Amino acid sequence: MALDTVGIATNSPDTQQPWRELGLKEDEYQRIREILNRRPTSSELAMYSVMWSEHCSYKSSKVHLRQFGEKAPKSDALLVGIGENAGVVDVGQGYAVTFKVESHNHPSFIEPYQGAATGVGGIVRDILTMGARPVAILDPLRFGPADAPDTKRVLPGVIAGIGGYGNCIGVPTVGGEVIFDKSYLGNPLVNALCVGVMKHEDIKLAKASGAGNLVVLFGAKTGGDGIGGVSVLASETFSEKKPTKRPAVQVGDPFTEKVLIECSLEIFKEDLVVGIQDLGGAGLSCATSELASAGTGGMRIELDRVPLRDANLSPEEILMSESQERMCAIVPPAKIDRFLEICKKWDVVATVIGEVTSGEHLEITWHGELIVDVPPRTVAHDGPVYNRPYKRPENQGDLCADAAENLPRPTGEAELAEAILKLISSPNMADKTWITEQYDKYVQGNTVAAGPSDAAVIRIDEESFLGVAVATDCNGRFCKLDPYQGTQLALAEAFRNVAVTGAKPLAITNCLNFGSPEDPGVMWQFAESVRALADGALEMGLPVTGGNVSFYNQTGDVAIVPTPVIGILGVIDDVRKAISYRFTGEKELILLGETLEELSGGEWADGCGHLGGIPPRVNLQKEIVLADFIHAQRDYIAAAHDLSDGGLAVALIEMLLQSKTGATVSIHGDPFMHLFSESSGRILIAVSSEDSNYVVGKAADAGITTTRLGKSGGENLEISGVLSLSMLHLQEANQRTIPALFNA
Amino acid sequence: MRVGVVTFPGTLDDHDAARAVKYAGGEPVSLWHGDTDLKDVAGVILPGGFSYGDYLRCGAIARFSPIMSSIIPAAENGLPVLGICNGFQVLCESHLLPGALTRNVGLHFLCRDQEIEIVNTQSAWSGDFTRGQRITIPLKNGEGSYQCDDKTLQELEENNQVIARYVGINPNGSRNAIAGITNKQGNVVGIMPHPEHAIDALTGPSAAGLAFFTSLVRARV
Amino acid sequence: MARVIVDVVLKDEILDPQGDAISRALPRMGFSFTPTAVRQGKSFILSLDHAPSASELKEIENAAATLLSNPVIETFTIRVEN
Amino acid sequence: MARVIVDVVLKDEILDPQGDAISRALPRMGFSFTPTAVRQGKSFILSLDHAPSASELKEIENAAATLLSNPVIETFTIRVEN
Ligand SMILES: Nc1ncnc2c1ncn2[C@@H]1O[C@H](COP(=O)(O)OP(=O)(O)O)[C@@H](O)[C@H]1O
Ligand SMILES: [Mg+2]
Repeated sequence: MALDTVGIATNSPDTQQPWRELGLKEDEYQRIREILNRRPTSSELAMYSVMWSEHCSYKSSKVHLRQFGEKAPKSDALLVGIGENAGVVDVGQGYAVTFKVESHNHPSFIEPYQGAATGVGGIVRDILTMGARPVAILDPLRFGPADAPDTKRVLPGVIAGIGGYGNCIGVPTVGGEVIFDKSYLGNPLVNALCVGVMKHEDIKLAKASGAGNLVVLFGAKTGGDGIGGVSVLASETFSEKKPTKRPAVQVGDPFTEKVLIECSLEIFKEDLVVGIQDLGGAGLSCATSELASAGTGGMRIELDRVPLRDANLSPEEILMSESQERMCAIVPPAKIDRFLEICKKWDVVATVIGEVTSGEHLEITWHGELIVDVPPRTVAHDGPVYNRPYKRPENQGDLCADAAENLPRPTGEAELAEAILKLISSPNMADKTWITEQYDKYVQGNTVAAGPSDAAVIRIDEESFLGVAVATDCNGRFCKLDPYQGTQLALAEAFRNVAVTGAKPLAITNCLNFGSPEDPGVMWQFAESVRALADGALEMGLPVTGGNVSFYNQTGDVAIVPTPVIGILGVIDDVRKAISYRFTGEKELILLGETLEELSGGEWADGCGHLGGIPPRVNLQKEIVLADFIHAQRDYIAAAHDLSDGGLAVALIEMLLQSKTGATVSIHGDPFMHLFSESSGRILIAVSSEDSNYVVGKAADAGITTTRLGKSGGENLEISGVLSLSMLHLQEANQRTIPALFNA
Repeated sequence: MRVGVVTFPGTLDDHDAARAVKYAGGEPVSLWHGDTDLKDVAGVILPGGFSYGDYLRCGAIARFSPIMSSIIPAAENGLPVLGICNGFQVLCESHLLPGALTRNVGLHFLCRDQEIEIVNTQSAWSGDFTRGQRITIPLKNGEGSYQCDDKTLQELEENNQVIARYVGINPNGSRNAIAGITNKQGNVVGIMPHPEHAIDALTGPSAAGLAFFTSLVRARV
Repeated sequence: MARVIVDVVLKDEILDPQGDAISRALPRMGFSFTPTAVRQGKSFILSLDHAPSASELKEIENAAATLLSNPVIETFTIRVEN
Repeated sequence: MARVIVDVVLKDEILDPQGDAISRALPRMGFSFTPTAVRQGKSFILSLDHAPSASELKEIENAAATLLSNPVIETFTIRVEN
């Protein structure tokens, strides 16, 4: 193909262009022509098409996501808000923390190992770009039924990919979720969250300013990886029949990423850059247009300078390549020598590919010929915005009417015991050690708590013991029954998971995984979910600092259950005081919060193959009261575990298994209801006998309902007058499931 | 006492090793893979990680680095060297220790709290233990299965060169459940699990790993 | 007695970080030959107590395409040594 | 244009868990041929823009013996494809 230059484009307005194949709609193509006042060159078309894809432009979600800004609570902690690579919050002592979740769903379905690995690589670079050292990874994952053949293909590859990448770059993977549901068959969700730490003065932004400053590309060479990946993989429903436009799969090179991290941090320490951006989706198209657009606009790039792995790549392909482990920095000329010296020390390829200009256009040349000449804002920010129609699905009412509370329930000792064993051994509730053991949780030496624990706790200062706690949560079934309430339940659960460690929740991130936005029913779920999160964030006084939207997670007409994964970050002034759900010695077990008859969408109903009804109520004010209580009384609480999936039965058994003890508890009222209800706003605590009256009194003062369940000890779980199960038996049931399914 | 901690590109646990030296009362000195100067250290630690990405074979490329060209002859002359995990692999690739580390039998990377039994307390790095002492420290590796031929194994056992063995289920398929070995002189030690991650019960399963570092630092004060 | 060897390599367009790392290591280590590229592959050596029949070879090809290689990123060839 | 291929295999006496795993997986996946053993090896494909000279082959052999294989556990063979 001959080189298409701006000159040629101006003189050949009628040339047919493959805009449709690149995923653009006709009106979008016409808008590009209007912006440029001519037809785009093929390179410009490539840039617009990737940057205007759903994945990069948020064209279907933008109108809703605005609420996070509009309803934002006033927060003194917020240092950098939505819009940058990741939000940043102040955690005190001069430290700032950044965190964000990303999805890599479709790539992980196609090639589980590399898809998941590059997902981790991408989010880690987002965090690095803010000037932070990446200190922790969490991986919220969703798969089809655990026994489905495709799950056997996808899950082991995804886990090995996350471990393979995270372990090699030396960032501990310390938490996440593994959830199975039939709606994820063919649409696994691979989300990855990364946390980074820096000093306030080290915060970096993605901005190209200062005419004459140099644009430097550093990291891996550019190859044909994932060309068109953005538009093909992220914007359209994946269907097996239709071949992808370019089959190249992105392959991660964690070693290169590790040296890139160290090299970048050394560069940041010497303050050598005025702006920096990682190359993720849409590669150079994205990095150059976003950097220029956030600055004064002017930038000139000599594309032929880009170091290539495959010499045959065309300029269009170079612009679209999603080769991993690359970064783009804006460096003042006076600092370039030192910059290149540090790169050389780390054996990182670094190339000056252009400079910031005083103009307002992004100009890209190829061996001296002008092939791109665009106002960068039109590429990076002024993409199309859709106000897609949305409507509550017709059958939503029927779904909500079919409540799980009406299902026949187990009664009597034998049936209840069987129900408990079934619950604790179900793939969703089963022990996930087979998975978490594949992750290095110790690297960096600051892990105070990692799975199994409600939230991961990471020390960030070795002298003061300042630390952070992070958790992610979402029950997609609740969101299917009521996306508004389901989303607030996810928010409440993540908040509670952070709070039970004794940390103070500080900020929210999210990864909104949904089906096709072109389906009004899905769009309704999405709109409700965003509205719920914005309202909830405002009510709790926590800023949403960033996030990610992943649409088109569906097979044919059938979408996944809506899965807005919520991540919460909290700060803990002294990690030595962090509470876990492991205790030693005999303790009194106390339930905080109220148990209502709420079974719909829960694990027990799921085990019955039932999905219907109305999800548990949520009361965010009560969550705040609980969090404050745990924080205030943390010196008296030996262990704490939040109640969520599987209710009291699961929380109690998990706490006892961790603590290697049995317990004798009594339940007043319907034992089934109390054990299996998934009412929100509840926490199980273990307290030593001498402190229990004090703690219960304090809880009453705070208006928290308490139930004294009984005492730990013995080798069985005794529920007085109801049943007795040996802890060994429970342990075996809990631990057997996942290895039996996935050991090769 | 100055103890060198080597950083190769891809090394991950260098900070942890340096922290462990500090906790043990020593002075950590960082050594860069591209240098040849050992900076007058009295001992060297090759930390865990993925030197050069562990591409080709774990430790294979690191072995040829400039710093190793100084460490190998120094170790042959008695300089105490401790290789942890990837460092153990580098020591085997350098032929400072016999045998090799291969893929875990389970074929997965494994990170768990592992009980080991200290077998040899005569080496430069294990004098602060008592023989038969059992400690729990993190194990984290994908290629930690210690392999060697029968003759080497027999020699290792006869010469009391096994430093530590896994207790309970052998996590990676190592011959004779070997977790760590020393050379005949006792100055070079390789260990698969990570004592530097067990120097403080807050961030590790125990603080029992510290004795590897105090063994060297205290003996030479 | 025969051996069937399945050689698996990454497709040309797929990044091979290991091969690249070896390329870079060679000159550092004083070797003077400079390959234009280094790729790392895998091989599976299947020992049989007889020469493989045509139908067995067909099955091995099948196994190579599903179990032994990942068709998304790899290709394979089969050699028979009698 | 030539390719020099260095095939590296584990010595027979060294445990090969990957080969063993494949041995076990074959019948489970419905394959009926049953190799007496499966071993997994590595190969390094060095591309050259010319046919290798005798001295270059010597150097490659050297690299194979020191860098590309570990003589403690592995053996290697060299093939040249022109
Ligand atoms: N993919 C994963 N990666 C890391 N940790 C995980 C993963 N899945 C689950 N875990 C950990 O296992 C524990 C139990 O998970 P889960 O049941 O989802 O917790 P919770 O009910 O508190 O939300 C948590 O500590 C969680 O962090
Ligand atoms: Mg929890």
